[in-house]
Amino acid sequence: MLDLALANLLSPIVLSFALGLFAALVRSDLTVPEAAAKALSIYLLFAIGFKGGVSVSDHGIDGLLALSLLTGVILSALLPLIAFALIRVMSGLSTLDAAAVAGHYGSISIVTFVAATSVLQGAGITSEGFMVAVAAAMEAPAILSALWLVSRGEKSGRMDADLWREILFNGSIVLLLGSFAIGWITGDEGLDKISAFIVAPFQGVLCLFLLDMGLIAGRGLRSGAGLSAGLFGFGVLMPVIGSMIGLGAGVLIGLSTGGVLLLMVLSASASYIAVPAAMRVALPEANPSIYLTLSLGVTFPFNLTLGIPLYLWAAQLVTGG
Amino acid sequence: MLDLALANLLSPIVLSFALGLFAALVRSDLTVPEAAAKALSIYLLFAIGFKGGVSVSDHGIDGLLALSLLTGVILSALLPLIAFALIRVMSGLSTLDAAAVAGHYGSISIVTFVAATSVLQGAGITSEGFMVAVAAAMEAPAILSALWLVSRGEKSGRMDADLWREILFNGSIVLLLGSFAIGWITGDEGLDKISAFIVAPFQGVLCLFLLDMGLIAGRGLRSGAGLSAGLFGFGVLMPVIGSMIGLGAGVLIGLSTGGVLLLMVLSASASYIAVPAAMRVALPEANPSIYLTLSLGVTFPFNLTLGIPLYLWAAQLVTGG
Amino acid sequence: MLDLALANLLSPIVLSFALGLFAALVRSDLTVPEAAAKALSIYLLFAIGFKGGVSVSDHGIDGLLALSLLTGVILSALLPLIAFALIRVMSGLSTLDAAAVAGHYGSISIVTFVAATSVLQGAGITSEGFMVAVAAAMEAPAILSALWLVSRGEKSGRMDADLWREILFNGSIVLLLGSFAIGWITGDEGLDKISAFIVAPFQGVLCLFLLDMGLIAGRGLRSGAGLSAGLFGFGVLMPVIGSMIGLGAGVLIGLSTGGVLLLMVLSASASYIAVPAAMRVALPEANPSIYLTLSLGVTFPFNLTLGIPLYLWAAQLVTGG
Amino acid sequence: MDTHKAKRVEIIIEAVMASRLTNALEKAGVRGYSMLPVLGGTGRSGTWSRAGQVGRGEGMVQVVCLIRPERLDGLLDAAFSVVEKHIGVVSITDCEVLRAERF
Amino acid sequence: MDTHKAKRVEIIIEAVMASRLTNALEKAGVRGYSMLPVLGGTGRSGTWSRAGQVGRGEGMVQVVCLIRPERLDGLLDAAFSVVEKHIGVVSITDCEVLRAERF
Amino acid sequence: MDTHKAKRVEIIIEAVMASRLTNALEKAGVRGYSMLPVLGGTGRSGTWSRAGQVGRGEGMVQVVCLIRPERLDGLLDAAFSVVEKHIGVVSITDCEVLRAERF
Ligand SMILES: Nc1ncnc2c1ncn2[C@@H]1O[C@H](COP(=O)(O)O)[C@@H](O)[C@H]1O
Ligand SMILES: Nc1ncnc2c1ncn2[C@@H]1O[C@H](COP(=O)(O)O)[C@@H](O)[C@H]1O
Ligand SMILES: Nc1ncnc2c1ncn2[C@@H]1O[C@H](COP(=O)(O)O)[C@@H](O)[C@H]1O
Ligand code: NA
Ligand code: NA
Ligand code: NA
Repeated sequence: MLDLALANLLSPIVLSFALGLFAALVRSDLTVPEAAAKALSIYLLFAIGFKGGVSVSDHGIDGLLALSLLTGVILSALLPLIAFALIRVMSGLSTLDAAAVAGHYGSISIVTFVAATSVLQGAGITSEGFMVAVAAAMEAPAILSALWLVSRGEKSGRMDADLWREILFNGSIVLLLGSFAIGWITGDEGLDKISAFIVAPFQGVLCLFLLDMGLIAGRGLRSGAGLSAGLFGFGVLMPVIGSMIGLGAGVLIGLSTGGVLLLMVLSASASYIAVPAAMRVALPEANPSIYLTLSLGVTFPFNLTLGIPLYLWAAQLVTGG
Repeated sequence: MLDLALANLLSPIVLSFALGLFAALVRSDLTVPEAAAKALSIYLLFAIGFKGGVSVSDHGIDGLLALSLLTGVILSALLPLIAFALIRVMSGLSTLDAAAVAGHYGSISIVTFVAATSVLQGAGITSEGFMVAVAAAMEAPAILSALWLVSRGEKSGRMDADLWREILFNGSIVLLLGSFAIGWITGDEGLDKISAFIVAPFQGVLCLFLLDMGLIAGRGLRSGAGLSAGLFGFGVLMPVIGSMIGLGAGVLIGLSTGGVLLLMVLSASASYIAVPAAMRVALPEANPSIYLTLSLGVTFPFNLTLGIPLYLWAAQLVTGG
Repeated sequence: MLDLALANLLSPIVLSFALGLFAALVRSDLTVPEAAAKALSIYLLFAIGFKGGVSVSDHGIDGLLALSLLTGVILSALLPLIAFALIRVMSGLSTLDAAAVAGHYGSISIVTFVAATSVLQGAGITSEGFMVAVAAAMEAPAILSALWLVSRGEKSGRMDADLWREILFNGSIVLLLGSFAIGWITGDEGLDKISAFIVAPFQGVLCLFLLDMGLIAGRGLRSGAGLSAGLFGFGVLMPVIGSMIGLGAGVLIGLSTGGVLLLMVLSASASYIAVPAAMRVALPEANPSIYLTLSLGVTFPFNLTLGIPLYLWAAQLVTGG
Repeated sequence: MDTHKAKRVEIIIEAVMASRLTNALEKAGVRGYSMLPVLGGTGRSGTWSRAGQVGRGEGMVQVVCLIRPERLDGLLDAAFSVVEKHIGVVSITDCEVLRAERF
Repeated sequence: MDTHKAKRVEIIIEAVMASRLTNALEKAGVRGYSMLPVLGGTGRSGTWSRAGQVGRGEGMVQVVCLIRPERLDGLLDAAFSVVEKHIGVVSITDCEVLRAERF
Repeated sequence: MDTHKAKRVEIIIEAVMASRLTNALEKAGVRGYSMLPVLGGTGRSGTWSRAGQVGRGEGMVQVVCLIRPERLDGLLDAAFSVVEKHIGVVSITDCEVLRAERF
């Protein structure tokens, strides 16, 4: 476990994140241009989706895929309720702010997922290719839960047709599922054609993306209104709780060790792309600096550095894998 | 023929285009940043030009190069006249709009050319490396024909020195011919140094570029004033006619099967970069939504999906290759 | 020597620069988007830093590293004094403008450094991996010398805390040293993970970056107020002088032939990123078109084309390597 | 040169709300507008910057709209209905325009 | 703070025409201007966006020009000669500037 | 719609000086501003463009600041202290704003 944690901490990926964090904290003028950051994220989503699809085309599908998707949707919808209760206990946030934060923790962070797949790959552990579809399935339900938490006391709903469409056809969902489908359809033959692009340089691209994430997280930590100890604690405790729930669910439905880890990571991670945008539309009164700082400045680094090795250790312990 | 078409339809490239189209049609917020799209296009032009140059340096040149360039220039200049007549027959467009559209069909779409080279490569068919120079040579003459079609009735010309310079030193022409020259000069030795950049990941980069093309085409189709049936028919018929003329010309001058295909594709494809910009300068009264929708929303997808396999089938039939 | 120069002139890298220059001079609309140019530069800095760090982790460190860093700092601080005297002799620039120019020549151009490492690699000559840290160490001291040259006659200093921080934590310094550290820490194992990203495609990425540099340099030469013959002469003479001083220093401290070349190139090259920005803040009255045209339009192309082969020839002659 | 009185309305609004704003403007009969990027800013809700951002949760754009004076009220009502609960600022300036038939 | 009356001219024009416009301005004696990006917009000729675009056929920029009131007419004549046949809008606003010697 | 008189201050300043300007503004009590990109321009010190640029030595941004009229002088003093020795231009326009409580 310690070995694993250390190896993870000293990987180029995590160190690149640390470099970005450092640069932001000393207020270096280092920045990744917005267009480049978006291009990196498109690359990562396309690559991870495609590879997942190819892996499904290799191994075929069975009931487990549908079951996993269903589990993902349920986790995404339920985790916000637990998060909401926990925030209310640990901090003095208003219902509105607490619900907004809770929504982030039901949804997922795809780059945390990607980092976890890298760790699995490094450790030579396989996982179900369709987990990337589960990731996509877990993006949105949490948003609905968060809005439900807020609108319980309200007369008028906060959803309209536009928002539904925006949530369901969110760019990262479309790209992830779309490239998953392309990978599935084209299979190994398709992968052969583009693996020099989506497989070989993947880890290196991920480093640059994490450099950027470090820059953003550091900027948030620096300028963000300091979090209370309670909120900070929530940002570390909630992923651990989430991962344990993911562990239970993953074992229950019979995922492999790798699959269990990925479900744990999805449950443990907090969104920083889809959910913040949806919250700005639907809950504009909620304070964005709270959920952004928590998600990107606390939970993401925690998962990236300590969380993933911890979850892997637990997954191996429980599944015996 | 059917096999070929199906294999083409199910290639990662075409599916990526379809994904972009789908995302745009459901109004997903998925976008490739403008800077990233331009960077992808610079990459593709540089790579395709360079590889063409290296291939010429490998095989040496003969009279065929000059003949092909000449043929390209003539095709580019004449195709607009045919296109113009066809549009006037098939639709009620004004002289101005018809001429603007016609100019696009004399010129070429480099990404269609690239897609065709991929298909050739997949089928193990070689082609003349200098075809990329022919592509560059075919970009501009069509613009002059379009302006001539309009200015027949006018007193004052529509060309000025600035416009001449802009057309001849258009970025894509300069980059294509420049990298062609670099490839030619540096040859295999040069290619060795950079093939891990311009060869190995090429297909993957092309996927992302086509994703973007799909997004743009879909946006155009969605917002563009609906095309009349006549115009839509023109957008499908004209490439077929163009390709047949290209076929004749290619066979006449003695290109290989691959070269014939590429000349067909160049003749069949419609510009969406150089010509639209020139038309905005020289024919500002022409309605851009017509030529953009036709070129990018109708003819490009047609060539990409059905056209290229059809042309290849025809080229093989006629050349016996 | 002539062979070397010719091989260098006909490398894809130099030809890409020439292509950019040509495109700018004929006023083509070819441009690399700003975001893409910055992304390329981040890639190059990250890759070169990382590889330097890995090489140090391979060979271990000794006193030579510290000595080289010290030498670099001293060279960076002293070269501006020589440059200043030379400019005053060769041109009629004011103290202010002369000091601003001088600062650029003490500092370094990382892309010239990268081009030199490519030449070394092509010639199969190794060099000390830590030279990349020397490059970082040489970025800033020259700025202080330039400000000192100006403020000798002034009461109030031109430095404030903000400027100190900006200079020391300049993005390129942070990224270069940061990735150097990451490479050092993760060593060959880290390199294995990301070499398909930072090693294999490196030369190709460098081509596109140099295309962009050519575009910028050409634009500067075209629009910049024409340089006097004296200034132009300075832009060619100063790098030669700088390289000779670098040669002496490198031999003195006992660097390998490759290391000596790199120190020569660092001494010979002029900054076009860190120093111009610092000068705009601290010496706003100095005319930027002079130092930008000199650095990017004269000295950079000189070093890239003739300088590097010349320096390598001299380094081999003197070190017998 | 013939110029005509008009209003220049500049609305800085969250990027996620931009399409809702322009839809509302179009419904209110606004015929033309342009959208400009905003790199960053500071306000009561803190400081933000688009540098390196991937998500759309943070960030604003500026919608510029030239309009005939008599159509201003409709535009402002439409704009207000969208910005009301959201962060962002709206300014209206008197200006002259060329080619008044366009507005 | 000493301020001086000036005019702020903002011209939204097709990107392909931008260099022709600035050349015309320079010929008309305009000493300074800045160019800002425009992401997208809507007008009589439809809706456009630069997102993902590679070509230069579609897209506009905003040229901003601060100028002394007495030089305005020359500027507008120059601008009009370029925008005349093209899509785009021109607005002129009264403003105050610092450091009037610059204009 | 209820509107209130305000000033719209637009400062085009070198990108390297932008954070110094906004710091000065914040010290002078300015509560909100936005920063817009500038692609290029021409002035007494020549012509520049950000296209393809990597360094920060060349290039400007536009800081836009809506402010109550009575706070204008403080803002201008703060701005002037930063732009004084630097290139760049400052314009002030009378405008109306919605939601005056924000300024
Ligand atoms: N007075 C102002 N002038 C210009 N932009 C402003 C102003 N106030 C707010 N903004 C912009 O609107 C955003 C949100 O403002 P706020 O609602 O005050 O947090 C800020 O981050 C700025 O980008
Ligand atoms: N009233 C307006 N206010 C601001 N921008 C406009 C306006 N009208 C047109 N534009 C811009 O100019 C472009 C062309 O307009 P048009 O000539 O009406 O098609 C539009 O797409 C907008 O970007
Ligand atoms: N009159 C003006 N109107 C708009 N922008 C200007 C004006 N004068 C200068 N600028 C901008 O400020 C930069 C520096 O101007 P200058 O100090 O005159 O060299 C120019 O490159 C333009 O971007
Ligand atoms: Na989660
Ligand atoms: Na054609
Ligand atoms: Na130097």
